[in-house]
Amino acid sequence: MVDLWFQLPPLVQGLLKGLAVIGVIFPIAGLCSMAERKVAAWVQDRPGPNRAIVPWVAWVPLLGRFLQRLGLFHVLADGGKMLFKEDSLPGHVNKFYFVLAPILAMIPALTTVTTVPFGAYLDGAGALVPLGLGPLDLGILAVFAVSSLGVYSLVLAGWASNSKYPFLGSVRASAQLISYELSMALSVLPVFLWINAPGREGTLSLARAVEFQSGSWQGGLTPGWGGAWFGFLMPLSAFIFLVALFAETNRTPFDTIESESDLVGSFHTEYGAFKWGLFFVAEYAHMVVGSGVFILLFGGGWNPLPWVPLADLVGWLHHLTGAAWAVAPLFVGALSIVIFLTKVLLMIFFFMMIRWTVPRFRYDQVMKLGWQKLLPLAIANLIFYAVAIAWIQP
Amino acid sequence: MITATLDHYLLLSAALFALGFLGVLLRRNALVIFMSLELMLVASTLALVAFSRFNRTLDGNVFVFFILTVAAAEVAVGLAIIVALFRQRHTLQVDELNALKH
Amino acid sequence: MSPALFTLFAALTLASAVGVVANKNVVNAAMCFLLGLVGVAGLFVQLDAYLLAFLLLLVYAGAVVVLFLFIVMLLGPQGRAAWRLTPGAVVGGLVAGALLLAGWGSLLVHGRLDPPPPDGAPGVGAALKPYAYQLFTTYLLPVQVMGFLLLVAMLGVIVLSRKADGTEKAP
Amino acid sequence: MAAITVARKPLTFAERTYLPQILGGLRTTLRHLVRRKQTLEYPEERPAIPPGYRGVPTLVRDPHGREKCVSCQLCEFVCPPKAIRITPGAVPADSGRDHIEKAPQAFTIDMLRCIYCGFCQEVCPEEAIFLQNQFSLSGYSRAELVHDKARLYELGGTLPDAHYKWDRKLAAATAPGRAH
Repeated sequence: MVDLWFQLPPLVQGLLKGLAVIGVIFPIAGLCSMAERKVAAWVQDRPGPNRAIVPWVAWVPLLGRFLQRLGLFHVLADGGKMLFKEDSLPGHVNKFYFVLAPILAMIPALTTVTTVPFGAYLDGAGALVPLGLGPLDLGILAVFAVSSLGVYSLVLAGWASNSKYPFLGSVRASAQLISYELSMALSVLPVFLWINAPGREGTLSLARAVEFQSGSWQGGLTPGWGGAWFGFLMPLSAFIFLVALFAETNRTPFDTIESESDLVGSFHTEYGAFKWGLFFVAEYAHMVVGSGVFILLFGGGWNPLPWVPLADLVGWLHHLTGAAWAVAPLFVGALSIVIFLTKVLLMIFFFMMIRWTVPRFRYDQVMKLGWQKLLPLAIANLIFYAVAIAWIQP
Repeated sequence: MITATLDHYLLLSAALFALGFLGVLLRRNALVIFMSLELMLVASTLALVAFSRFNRTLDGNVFVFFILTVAAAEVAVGLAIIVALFRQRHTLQVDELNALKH
Repeated sequence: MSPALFTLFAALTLASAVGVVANKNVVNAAMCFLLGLVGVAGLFVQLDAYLLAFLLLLVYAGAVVVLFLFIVMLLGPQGRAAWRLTPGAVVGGLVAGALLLAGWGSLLVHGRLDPPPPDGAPGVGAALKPYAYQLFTTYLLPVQVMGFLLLVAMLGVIVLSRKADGTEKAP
Repeated sequence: MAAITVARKPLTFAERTYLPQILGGLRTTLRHLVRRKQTLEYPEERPAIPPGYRGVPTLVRDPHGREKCVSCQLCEFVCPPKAIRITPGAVPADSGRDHIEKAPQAFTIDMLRCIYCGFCQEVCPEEAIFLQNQFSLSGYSRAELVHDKARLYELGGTLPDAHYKWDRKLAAATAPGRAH
């Protein structure tokens, strides 16, 4: 089967891989919306949605009932509803941009996936090879470049809606997203300073950041620390990145852009049906990708635990079972993807918990926090690590 | 189908520059004029990258870094000026900004 | 360097440049500018300048055009005549057009229209190290000047965006 | 009244970073995540109706299954939203209850107007109308939600009481040697 895969032409391979990744991202984004409702309910001592049933599936003795209580079929019901609702187009909007905006929301959200590695497999020599759609050497730069295009959907949606709340929301969006991008980029730099220590080929690749955290690092700076996650080495960087991520993905404490209490949902006030659904899915896709980047940079990527890299885990499995499948590329690849996705889902759970824990900042507080607190902190952090890395480098 | 050569890139860059220039000359809205200016800058970066690629040096590419930096600074200052101007005069039409004339 | 891709991106860039200059609506112009930037980024990729392509997207598409849109929304659209056809502008335009045509003509006549496309130069492309070496050796002074320029620009913007009486803080 | 200005305590550094507060908040929300749920799953689980609950107004019969309402129309008069309409009629002569002057020929309560205030129950001299514990009322048409007499008795049923006021009146009226 593996041989068959490698015999396919590269274009077909790329197409299949892309479809597979989109086929994973989309359901995850959909399920996240469900998880959001469930987590919200649980935090508020409610059971949450648990009624929708698909015939036959739900009649499976125990599992069906469990899935129903989990509210899984509500995803289908929601999706179906969004598809078949009347897709209204208000009369006072700029039609072209009004329709374009939700599409523009999806494009960067799905395109960033190509730049994020999401797993690794063992090649013949026993080395871990990262799995990803685009083996881009410019990893993090590409992520920032493409995801920075996401702001257009919000701005255009607000502008094209031609009414007050969306308009205010889009003004806020354009300012807030630019502001936090700065801190985000600055907080990431120490990581790449670290892995680009002298004697290495320069890289901005996310897979290389994971490689360091896998402990398979050769030469360069601090070889003995391999296996440590950057989240432990650079807690401040991780913290700044996390806060900026909340602001960039437009999540509570920083969801002033669509704050329903003062802006009635802001940029999607005038939207309904599937166009609204696209915004919704794009927001979750952004969250998935953003969490993925955070995990890759600061959370050890596809390594199960700090100081326990994937290669060790596979080695132990092989040692324990003695079976050949434990080192088969397919198994290791699947294992790494499962570990990575589990971490990403944990991150998303964290996003949701924060949503029900922290009240929303006022807009001026958001701007003040971004420019007067986070940005100087990020710069100080960068300088500190630049000096520290120059100091400890052999 | 043509093979893209240095000349093609230069022609394209010149055309872009000319379009930007046209915009600066002919438009009345300060924002559009500013965008046309940026278009001219981008045209010059395209020429630089093309030269750099076809001469197998890196200097052109490095220059583009500087152009990008200057452009970013220029946009920030320029837009701030436009906003300040709008606050004073409540217009963005450049031919209405003629206080020195009268 | 695929010719088809070059044609595609060149056409996209030119068409959207025309869009920037000819559009009455400022938002349309800004979106055309964005599209043109995507085209230029594509051309950069054709020229093996991957890093610059992404930097262009990051700086221009991610920040500059958003700033334009922000200002457009802040100040509100202006429904007046879009063109300024003063005699000076027309003459200037004609002269510039003539110069451009002359330049094109000389390129077409004297230019080597079909030199062999060289293969990728070492160090050009996604590799970061050559850029870094250039920036911090040959071009160290310009880098410092750029840093200073950015600082001055920042201060300038802060001063400019204060209201005259100094009550409002910088955004 | 003079306003008292209370100086707000300055925040400590830890408070200004928000972090301890966020962690404390997370502890609270995480605790709630695993707490027992407070919600009733309604159609299957019914809430316990407390005594004295004022649900849908209904007409009740006495323990012998006889109509209690004497069509005095007090409820109709007292009803704030004018939801009650009563058409009084005579009690049939051979029913054995013809000493009661009137009985409702028609009795409708428009549930689209009723505000569940309970004045009708309070004012009724015969204890014939009660707001009982039905709380879920729905229908497919407006006409369906105008309860007529049959529906009101169906909802109300029979309530225990031991007054038998009209039996005693009859007994008193027919008792030998007792005149009014």
